[in-house]
Amino acid sequence: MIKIVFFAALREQLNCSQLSLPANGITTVNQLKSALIEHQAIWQPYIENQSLLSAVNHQMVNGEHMIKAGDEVAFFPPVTGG
Amino acid sequence: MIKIVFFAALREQLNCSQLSLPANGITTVNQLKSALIEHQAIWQPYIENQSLLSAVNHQMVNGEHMIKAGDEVAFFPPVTGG
Amino acid sequence: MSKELMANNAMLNEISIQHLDFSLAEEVALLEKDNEDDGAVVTFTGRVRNKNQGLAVTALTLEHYPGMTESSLEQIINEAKKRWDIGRVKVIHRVGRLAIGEQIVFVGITSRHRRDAFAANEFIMDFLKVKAPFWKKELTEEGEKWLSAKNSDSDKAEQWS
Amino acid sequence: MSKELMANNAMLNEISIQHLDFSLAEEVALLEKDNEDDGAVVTFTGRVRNKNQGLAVTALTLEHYPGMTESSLEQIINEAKKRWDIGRVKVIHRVGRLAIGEQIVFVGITSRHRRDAFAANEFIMDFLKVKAPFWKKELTEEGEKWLSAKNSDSDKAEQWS
Repeated sequence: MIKIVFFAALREQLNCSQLSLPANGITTVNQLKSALIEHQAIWQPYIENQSLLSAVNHQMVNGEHMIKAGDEVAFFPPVTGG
Repeated sequence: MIKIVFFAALREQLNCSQLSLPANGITTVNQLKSALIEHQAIWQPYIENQSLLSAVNHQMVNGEHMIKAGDEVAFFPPVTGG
Repeated sequence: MSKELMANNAMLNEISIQHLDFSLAEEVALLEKDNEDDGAVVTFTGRVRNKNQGLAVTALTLEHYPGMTESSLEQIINEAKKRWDIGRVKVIHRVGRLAIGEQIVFVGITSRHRRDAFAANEFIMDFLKVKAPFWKKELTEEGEKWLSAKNSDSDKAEQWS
Repeated sequence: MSKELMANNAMLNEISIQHLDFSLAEEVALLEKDNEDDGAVVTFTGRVRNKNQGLAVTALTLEHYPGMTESSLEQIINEAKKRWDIGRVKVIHRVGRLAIGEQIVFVGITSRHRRDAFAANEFIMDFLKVKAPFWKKELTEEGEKWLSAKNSDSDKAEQWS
Protein backbone atom coordinates (compact mmCIF):
# COMPACT_ATOMS: atom_id res chain seq x y z
CA MET A 1 0.00 0.00 0.00
CA ILE A 2 0.94 3.64 -0.46
CA LYS A 3 0.00 6.15 2.23
CA ILE A 4 -1.22 9.45 0.79
CA VAL A 5 -1.68 12.67 2.80
CA PHE A 6 -3.17 16.04 1.81
CA PHE A 7 -2.69 19.42 3.44
CA ALA A 8 -4.17 22.91 3.72
CA ALA A 9 -6.49 24.13 0.91
CA LEU A 10 -6.13 20.81 -0.96
CA ARG A 11 -7.19 18.85 2.13
CA GLU A 12 -10.32 20.99 2.33
CA GLN A 13 -11.06 20.78 -1.40
CA LEU A 14 -10.86 16.97 -1.35
CA ASN A 15 -12.43 16.77 2.10
CA CYS A 16 -9.79 14.15 2.88
CA SER A 17 -6.60 14.29 4.91
CA GLN A 18 -5.28 10.76 4.42
CA LEU A 19 -5.96 7.56 2.48
CA SER A 20 -4.17 4.43 1.26
CA LEU A 21 -4.08 2.92 -2.20
CA PRO A 22 -2.60 -0.41 -3.33
CA ALA A 23 0.85 0.07 -4.86
CA ASN A 24 0.02 -2.27 -7.79
CA GLY A 25 1.29 -0.81 -11.03
CA ILE A 26 2.01 2.63 -9.52
CA THR A 27 5.68 3.51 -9.98
CA THR A 28 5.74 7.33 -10.18
CA VAL A 29 4.08 10.30 -8.47
CA ASN A 30 2.26 11.12 -11.73
CA GLN A 31 0.83 7.59 -11.91
CA LEU A 32 -0.34 7.96 -8.32
CA LYS A 33 -2.13 11.18 -9.30
CA SER A 34 -3.97 9.30 -12.09
CA ALA A 35 -4.90 6.55 -9.63
CA LEU A 36 -6.31 9.18 -7.23
CA ILE A 37 -8.47 10.65 -10.02
CA GLU A 38 -9.69 7.14 -10.91
CA HIS A 39 -10.47 6.64 -7.23
CA GLN A 40 -12.49 9.92 -7.04
CA ALA A 41 -13.36 11.53 -10.38
CA ILE A 42 -14.42 14.81 -8.72
CA TRP A 43 -10.85 15.28 -7.42
CA GLN A 44 -9.52 15.75 -10.94
CA PRO A 45 -9.30 19.59 -11.09
CA TYR A 46 -7.59 19.74 -7.68
CA ILE A 47 -5.12 16.92 -8.31
CA GLU A 48 -4.25 18.32 -11.76
CA ASN A 49 -3.67 21.84 -10.39
CA GLN A 50 -0.30 22.88 -11.87
CA SER A 51 0.87 24.61 -8.68
CA LEU A 52 0.41 21.46 -6.53
CA LEU A 53 3.58 20.27 -4.78
CA SER A 54 4.42 16.69 -3.89
CA ALA A 55 6.72 15.04 -1.36
CA VAL A 56 7.76 11.41 -0.98
CA ASN A 57 8.87 10.36 2.49
CA HIS A 58 9.19 14.03 3.52
CA GLN A 59 11.30 15.10 0.52
CA MET A 60 9.89 17.42 -2.13
CA VAL A 61 9.93 15.64 -5.51
CA ASN A 62 8.61 16.11 -9.05
CA GLY A 63 6.06 13.99 -10.96
CA GLU A 64 8.61 11.56 -12.38
CA HIS A 65 9.88 10.57 -8.95
CA MET A 66 9.68 6.79 -8.35
CA ILE A 67 7.50 5.45 -5.55
CA LYS A 68 7.02 2.01 -4.07
CA ALA A 69 4.86 0.22 -1.52
CA GLY A 70 5.33 1.61 1.99
CA ASP A 71 6.10 5.16 0.84
CA GLU A 72 4.31 8.16 2.28
CA VAL A 73 3.32 10.56 -0.50
CA ALA A 74 2.06 14.06 0.29
CA PHE A 75 0.29 16.58 -1.93
CA PHE A 76 -0.11 20.21 -0.93
CA PRO A 77 -0.33 23.79 -2.23
CA PRO A 78 2.74 26.08 -2.28
CA VAL A 79 3.88 26.66 1.29
CA THR A 80 3.20 29.95 3.11
CA GLY A 81 4.96 29.75 6.46
CA GLY A 82 7.39 32.16 8.07
CA MET B 1 40.77 80.33 18.58
CA ILE B 2 40.47 76.78 17.31
CA LYS B 3 39.60 74.00 19.74
CA ILE B 4 41.56 70.81 19.11
CA VAL B 5 40.76 67.40 20.64
CA PHE B 6 42.65 64.10 20.50
CA PHE B 7 41.36 60.59 21.16
CA ALA B 8 42.44 57.05 21.97
CA ALA B 9 46.05 56.00 21.15
CA LEU B 10 46.83 59.48 19.78
CA ARG B 11 45.67 61.14 23.00
CA GLU B 12 48.05 58.87 24.93
CA GLN B 13 50.95 59.40 22.51
CA LEU B 14 50.61 63.19 22.78
CA ASN B 15 49.68 63.01 26.44
CA CYS B 16 47.07 65.65 25.65
CA SER B 17 43.32 65.42 25.20
CA GLN B 18 42.49 69.03 24.33
CA LEU B 19 44.14 72.37 23.54
CA SER B 20 43.42 75.66 21.78
CA LEU B 21 45.45 77.49 19.16
CA PRO B 22 44.88 80.95 17.68
CA ALA B 23 43.18 80.72 14.28
CA ASN B 24 45.61 83.31 12.76
CA GLY B 25 46.66 82.18 9.31
CA ILE B 26 45.27 78.64 9.72
CA THR B 27 42.73 77.94 6.98
CA THR B 28 42.95 74.16 6.44
CA VAL B 29 43.27 71.01 8.52
CA ASN B 30 46.74 70.41 7.05
CA GLN B 31 47.84 73.89 8.14
CA LEU B 32 46.54 73.16 11.62
CA LYS B 33 48.64 69.97 11.68
CA SER B 34 51.75 72.02 10.85
CA ALA B 35 50.86 74.49 13.60
CA LEU B 36 50.52 71.62 16.08
CA ILE B 37 54.00 70.35 15.16
CA GLU B 38 55.39 73.87 15.54
CA HIS B 39 53.67 74.00 18.93
CA GLN B 40 55.22 70.68 20.06
CA ALA B 41 58.03 69.34 17.89
CA ILE B 42 57.94 65.88 19.52
CA TRP B 43 54.37 65.44 18.25
CA GLN B 44 55.55 65.33 14.64
CA PRO B 45 55.60 61.53 14.03
CA TYR B 46 52.15 61.10 15.58
CA ILE B 47 50.53 64.06 13.81
CA GLU B 48 52.05 63.03 10.48
CA ASN B 49 50.85 59.41 10.84
CA GLN B 50 49.18 58.63 7.51
CA SER B 51 46.35 56.67 9.06
CA LEU B 52 45.25 59.56 11.32
CA LEU B 53 41.65 60.69 10.79
CA SER B 54 40.33 64.21 11.27
CA ALA B 55 36.90 65.70 11.95
CA VAL B 56 35.74 69.31 11.94
CA ASN B 57 32.65 70.07 14.02
CA HIS B 58 31.90 66.33 14.27
CA GLN B 59 32.16 65.63 10.53
CA MET B 60 35.01 63.51 9.13
CA VAL B 61 37.02 65.59 6.67
CA ASN B 62 40.28 65.40 4.73
CA GLY B 63 43.39 67.59 5.01
CA GLU B 64 42.20 70.23 2.54
CA HIS B 65 39.04 70.94 4.52
CA MET B 66 38.71 74.65 5.44
CA ILE B 67 38.63 75.65 9.10
CA LYS B 68 37.92 78.94 10.87
CA ALA B 69 37.97 80.42 14.36
CA GLY B 70 35.46 78.71 16.66
CA ASP B 71 35.69 75.32 14.96
CA GLU B 72 36.28 72.12 16.91
CA VAL B 73 38.86 69.96 15.16
CA ALA B 74 39.46 66.36 16.23
CA PHE B 75 42.31 64.00 15.39
CA PHE B 76 42.12 60.28 16.08
CA PRO B 77 43.21 56.84 14.87
CA PRO B 78 40.94 54.66 12.71
CA VAL B 79 37.81 53.79 14.71
CA THR B 80 37.32 50.34 16.23
CA GLY B 81 33.82 50.30 17.73
CA GLY B 82 31.00 47.81 17.24
CA MET C 1 27.71 11.07 26.54
CA SER C 2 29.51 10.30 23.25
CA LYS C 3 30.46 13.15 20.93
CA GLU C 4 28.07 11.80 18.32
CA LEU C 5 25.17 11.71 20.76
CA MET C 6 25.92 15.25 21.88
CA ALA C 7 25.97 16.42 18.26
CA ASN C 8 22.63 14.69 17.68
CA ASN C 9 21.12 16.32 20.72
CA ALA C 10 22.38 19.72 19.63
CA MET C 11 20.79 19.18 16.23
CA LEU C 12 17.45 18.14 17.73
CA ASN C 13 17.44 21.25 19.90
CA GLU C 14 17.98 23.52 16.92
CA ILE C 15 14.40 23.16 15.68
CA SER C 16 11.17 23.61 17.58
CA ILE C 17 7.67 23.45 16.12
CA GLN C 18 5.33 24.52 18.88
CA HIS C 19 1.88 25.87 19.74
CA LEU C 20 3.17 27.90 22.68
CA ASP C 21 4.75 31.32 22.42
CA PHE C 22 8.51 31.74 22.93
CA SER C 23 10.71 34.25 24.70
CA LEU C 24 13.26 36.08 22.57
CA ALA C 25 15.37 36.81 25.66
CA GLU C 26 15.46 33.15 26.72
CA GLU C 27 16.32 31.93 23.24
CA VAL C 28 19.18 34.41 22.88
CA ALA C 29 20.41 33.59 26.38
CA LEU C 30 20.63 29.90 25.35
CA LEU C 31 22.48 30.78 22.14
CA GLU C 32 25.00 32.80 24.16
CA LYS C 33 25.34 30.48 27.17
CA ASP C 34 28.92 29.20 27.66
CA ASN C 35 29.64 30.57 24.20
CA GLU C 36 32.52 33.03 24.50
CA ASP C 37 33.83 32.38 20.99
CA ASP C 38 30.96 33.96 19.10
CA GLY C 39 30.82 37.75 19.36
CA ALA C 40 27.84 38.19 17.04
CA VAL C 41 24.18 37.24 17.45
CA VAL C 42 21.60 37.97 14.76
CA THR C 43 17.92 37.29 15.35
CA PHE C 44 14.89 37.43 13.11
CA THR C 45 11.40 37.47 14.59
CA GLY C 46 8.27 37.39 12.44
CA ARG C 47 4.90 38.42 13.84
CA VAL C 48 1.27 38.32 12.63
CA ARG C 49 0.53 41.56 10.79
CA ASN C 50 -2.83 43.28 10.95
CA LYS C 51 -3.13 43.50 7.17
CA ASN C 52 -2.46 41.35 4.14
CA GLN C 53 -3.07 42.29 0.52
CA GLY C 54 -5.20 45.18 1.77
CA LEU C 55 -7.58 43.10 3.91
CA ALA C 56 -7.80 43.52 7.68
CA VAL C 57 -6.67 40.29 9.36
CA THR C 58 -7.95 39.38 12.81
CA ALA C 59 -6.30 35.99 13.36
CA LEU C 60 -4.29 33.27 11.68
CA THR C 61 -4.25 29.47 11.75
CA LEU C 62 -1.01 27.72 10.91
CA GLU C 63 -1.11 24.15 9.60
CA HIS C 64 2.03 22.07 9.03
CA TYR C 65 3.18 18.61 7.93
CA PRO C 66 4.68 17.01 11.05
CA GLY C 67 7.91 15.17 10.34
CA MET C 68 8.56 16.78 6.98
CA THR C 69 8.64 20.21 8.63
CA GLU C 70 11.51 19.19 10.89
CA SER C 71 13.45 17.41 8.16
CA SER C 72 13.12 20.30 5.72
CA LEU C 73 14.30 22.80 8.36
CA GLU C 74 17.19 20.49 9.25
CA GLN C 75 18.28 20.42 5.60
CA ILE C 76 18.10 24.20 5.35
CA ILE C 77 20.15 24.64 8.55
CA ASN C 78 22.76 22.14 7.37
CA GLU C 79 23.09 23.95 4.07
CA ALA C 80 23.58 27.26 5.94
CA LYS C 81 26.29 25.62 8.06
CA LYS C 82 28.09 24.48 4.92
CA ARG C 83 27.99 27.94 3.39
CA TRP C 84 28.90 30.09 6.40
CA ASP C 85 31.04 29.85 9.50
CA ILE C 86 28.30 29.98 12.10
CA GLY C 87 28.13 28.84 15.71
CA ARG C 88 24.74 28.04 17.20
CA VAL C 89 21.39 28.02 15.45
CA LYS C 90 17.81 28.03 16.69
CA VAL C 91 14.68 27.97 14.54
CA ILE C 92 11.24 28.14 16.16
CA HIS C 93 7.98 28.06 14.20
CA ARG C 94 4.59 28.20 15.83
CA VAL C 95 1.52 26.32 14.62
CA GLY C 96 -2.17 26.54 15.49
CA ARG C 97 -4.21 29.69 16.04
CA LEU C 98 -2.38 33.01 16.43
CA ALA C 99 -3.70 36.52 17.08
CA ILE C 100 -2.49 39.82 15.57
CA GLY C 101 0.94 40.83 16.85
CA GLU C 102 1.83 37.32 18.10
CA GLN C 103 5.22 35.90 17.27
CA ILE C 104 5.18 33.29 14.48
CA VAL C 105 8.77 32.50 13.72
CA PHE C 106 12.23 32.99 15.23
CA VAL C 107 15.67 32.41 13.74
CA GLY C 108 18.69 33.05 15.96
CA ILE C 109 22.31 32.57 14.90
CA THR C 110 25.65 33.21 16.57
CA SER C 111 28.97 33.59 14.76
CA ARG C 112 32.48 34.92 15.23
CA HIS C 113 32.04 37.46 12.43
CA ARG C 114 28.74 39.24 11.99
CA ARG C 115 28.57 38.79 8.23
CA ASP C 116 28.10 35.01 8.60
CA ALA C 117 25.24 35.31 11.07
CA PHE C 118 23.45 37.92 8.94
CA ALA C 119 23.72 35.91 5.73
CA ALA C 120 22.84 32.54 7.29
CA ASN C 121 19.83 34.01 9.09
CA GLU C 122 18.38 35.55 5.94
CA PHE C 123 19.17 32.38 3.97
CA ILE C 124 17.29 30.21 6.47
CA MET C 125 14.27 32.52 6.42
CA ASP C 126 14.24 32.68 2.61
CA PHE C 127 14.26 28.88 2.30
CA LEU C 128 11.88 28.30 5.21
CA LYS C 129 9.41 30.48 3.26
CA VAL C 130 9.52 28.31 0.12
CA LYS C 131 10.51 24.83 1.37
CA ALA C 132 9.14 24.20 4.85
CA PRO C 133 5.60 22.76 4.78
CA PHE C 134 3.59 25.38 6.68
CA TRP C 135 0.34 26.93 5.47
CA LYS C 136 -1.40 30.02 6.78
CA LYS C 137 -5.14 30.50 6.84
CA GLU C 138 -6.19 34.04 7.64
CA LEU C 139 -9.37 35.13 9.30
CA THR C 140 -10.21 38.39 7.50
CA GLU C 141 -13.22 40.67 7.36
CA GLU C 142 -14.30 38.59 4.31
CA GLY C 143 -14.04 35.25 6.12
CA GLU C 144 -11.37 32.53 6.22
CA LYS C 145 -8.85 32.48 3.37
CA TRP C 146 -5.79 30.35 2.68
CA LEU C 147 -2.89 32.64 2.02
CA SER C 148 -1.50 32.35 -1.51
CA ALA C 149 2.23 31.95 -2.03
CA LYS C 150 4.13 34.99 -3.30
CA ASN C 151 6.38 34.85 -6.35
CA SER C 152 8.69 37.31 -4.59
CA ASP C 153 9.45 34.59 -2.02
CA SER C 154 10.60 32.11 -4.69
CA ASP C 155 12.72 34.87 -6.23
CA LYS C 156 14.45 35.53 -2.90
CA ALA C 157 15.33 31.87 -2.42
CA GLU C 158 16.64 31.62 -5.98
CA GLN C 159 19.05 34.49 -5.41
CA TRP C 160 21.15 32.26 -3.16
CA SER C 161 21.90 29.73 -5.90
CA MET D 1 2.87 67.60 21.11
CA SER D 2 3.49 68.81 17.55
CA LYS D 3 4.30 66.30 14.84
CA GLU D 4 7.75 67.83 14.46
CA LEU D 5 8.52 67.52 18.14
CA MET D 6 7.37 63.89 18.13
CA ALA D 7 9.60 63.16 15.14
CA ASN D 8 12.52 64.82 16.95
CA ASN D 9 11.89 62.80 20.07
CA ALA D 10 11.68 59.59 18.05
CA MET D 11 15.03 60.42 16.44
CA LEU D 12 16.68 61.17 19.78
CA ASN D 13 15.42 57.88 21.14
CA GLU D 14 16.94 55.94 18.27
CA ILE D 15 20.49 56.29 19.58
CA SER D 16 21.83 55.57 23.03
CA ILE D 17 25.47 55.76 24.12
CA GLN D 18 25.61 54.34 27.62
CA HIS D 19 27.79 52.81 30.32
CA LEU D 20 25.01 50.56 31.58
CA ASP D 21 24.05 47.22 30.07
CA PHE D 22 20.82 46.90 28.07
CA SER D 23 18.07 44.31 27.84
CA LEU D 24 17.49 42.77 24.41
CA ALA D 25 13.94 41.82 25.39
CA GLU D 26 13.06 45.37 26.51
CA GLU D 27 14.54 46.94 23.39
CA VAL D 28 12.63 44.59 21.09
CA ALA D 29 9.43 45.14 23.10
CA LEU D 30 9.80 48.90 22.52
CA LEU D 31 10.40 48.40 18.80
CA GLU D 32 7.23 46.28 18.57
CA LYS D 33 5.01 48.33 20.91
CA ASP D 34 1.87 49.69 19.14
CA ASN D 35 3.52 48.66 15.90
CA GLU D 36 1.17 46.29 14.10
CA ASP D 37 2.32 47.27 10.62
CA ASP D 38 5.79 45.78 10.82
CA GLY D 39 5.87 41.98 10.74
CA ALA D 40 9.66 41.66 10.80
CA VAL D 41 12.23 42.45 13.50
CA VAL D 42 15.96 41.88 12.96
CA THR D 43 18.42 42.39 15.79
CA PHE D 44 22.19 42.36 15.95
CA THR D 45 23.99 42.07 19.27
CA GLY D 46 27.75 42.25 19.58
CA ARG D 47 29.55 40.98 22.67
CA VAL D 48 33.10 41.06 24.04
CA ARG D 49 34.92 37.97 22.77
CA ASN D 50 37.50 36.13 24.83
CA LYS D 51 40.10 36.26 22.07
CA ASN D 52 41.41 38.70 19.52
CA GLN D 53 44.17 38.08 17.01
CA GLY D 54 45.13 35.02 19.03
CA LEU D 55 45.58 36.81 22.38
CA ALA D 56 43.41 36.04 25.39
CA VAL D 57 41.40 39.14 26.29
CA THR D 58 40.20 39.68 29.84
CA ALA D 59 38.47 43.06 29.55
CA LEU D 60 37.88 45.99 27.25
CA THR D 61 37.68 49.76 27.64
CA LEU D 62 35.63 51.68 25.11
CA GLU D 63 36.41 55.34 24.49
CA HIS D 64 34.27 57.58 22.29
CA TYR D 65 33.94 61.17 21.03
CA PRO D 66 30.79 62.52 22.67
CA GLY D 67 28.65 64.52 20.27
CA MET D 68 30.31 63.25 17.12
CA THR D 69 29.32 59.69 18.02
CA GLU D 70 25.64 60.59 18.06
CA SER D 71 25.78 62.68 14.90
CA SER D 72 27.65 60.01 12.94
CA LEU D 73 25.16 57.33 14.01
CA GLU D 74 22.27 59.64 13.10
CA GLN D 75 23.71 60.09 9.61
CA ILE D 76 24.13 56.33 9.17
CA ILE D 77 20.54 55.67 10.33
CA ASN D 78 19.16 58.37 8.01
CA GLU D 79 21.04 56.88 5.07
CA ALA D 80 19.58 53.44 5.92
CA LYS D 81 16.08 54.94 6.00
CA LYS D 82 16.61 56.44 2.55
CA ARG D 83 17.77 53.13 1.12
CA TRP D 84 15.25 50.74 2.66
CA ASP D 85 11.63 50.76 3.73
CA ILE D 86 12.13 50.31 7.46
CA GLY D 87 9.96 51.12 10.47
CA ARG D 88 11.66 51.66 13.81
CA VAL D 89 15.36 51.71 14.55
CA LYS D 90 17.36 51.47 17.75
CA VAL D 91 21.14 51.64 18.07
CA ILE D 92 22.83 51.20 21.46
CA HIS D 93 26.57 51.35 21.98
CA ARG D 94 28.19 50.94 25.35
CA VAL D 95 31.29 52.81 26.54
CA GLY D 96 33.63 52.40 29.50
CA ARG D 97 34.97 49.16 30.90
CA LEU D 98 33.39 45.87 29.75
CA ALA D 99 34.12 42.27 30.76
CA ILE D 100 34.24 39.18 28.53
CA GLY D 101 30.81 38.17 27.28
CA GLU D 102 29.23 41.56 28.01
CA GLN D 103 27.05 43.18 25.37
CA ILE D 104 28.77 46.03 23.48
CA VAL D 105 26.40 47.00 20.71
CA PHE D 106 22.79 46.50 19.67
CA VAL D 107 21.02 47.33 16.42
CA GLY D 108 17.31 46.58 16.17
CA ILE D 109 15.13 47.29 13.14
CA THR D 110 11.50 46.60 12.26
CA SER D 111 10.06 46.49 8.75
CA ARG D 112 7.08 45.23 6.79
CA HIS D 113 9.24 42.96 4.67
CA ARG D 114 12.15 41.11 6.22
CA ARG D 115 14.64 41.91 3.47
CA ASP D 116 14.65 45.62 4.39
CA ALA D 117 15.32 44.99 8.09
CA PHE D 118 18.15 42.53 7.32
CA ALA D 119 19.88 44.85 4.84
CA ALA D 120 19.47 48.03 6.91
CA ASN D 121 20.74 46.29 10.06
CA GLU D 122 23.90 45.01 8.38
CA PHE D 123 24.42 48.38 6.66
CA ILE D 124 24.24 50.24 9.98
CA MET D 125 26.70 47.83 11.62
CA ASP D 126 29.12 48.04 8.66
CA PHE D 127 29.18 51.85 8.78
CA LEU D 128 29.20 52.07 12.57
CA LYS D 129 32.41 50.00 12.40
CA VAL D 130 34.22 52.45 10.12
CA LYS D 131 32.55 55.83 10.78
CA ALA D 132 31.42 56.08 14.40
CA PRO D 133 34.18 57.41 16.70
CA PHE D 134 34.64 54.55 19.17
CA TRP D 135 37.96 53.02 20.13
CA LYS D 136 38.59 49.76 21.96
CA LYS D 137 41.49 49.17 24.31
CA GLU D 138 41.92 45.54 25.22
CA LEU D 139 43.38 44.19 28.41
CA THR D 140 45.26 41.08 27.25
CA GLU D 141 47.77 38.72 28.79
CA GLU D 142 50.44 41.04 27.29
CA GLY D 143 48.99 44.20 28.87
CA GLU D 144 46.77 46.98 27.55
CA LYS D 145 46.60 47.38 23.78
CA TRP D 146 44.60 49.67 21.53
CA LEU D 147 42.82 47.55 18.96
CA SER D 148 43.95 48.22 15.40
CA ALA D 149 41.36 48.80 12.70
CA LYS D 150 40.78 45.97 10.25
CA ASN D 151 40.91 46.46 6.48
CA SER D 152 38.10 43.93 6.17
CA ASP D 153 35.81 46.41 7.92
CA SER D 154 36.52 49.15 5.36
CA ASP D 155 35.91 46.64 2.59
CA LYS D 156 32.49 45.74 4.01
CA ALA D 157 31.38 49.36 4.18
CA GLU D 158 32.59 49.99 0.63
CA GLN D 159 30.46 47.14 -0.70
CA TRP D 160 27.33 49.22 -0.08
CA SER D 161 28.35 52.03 -2.43
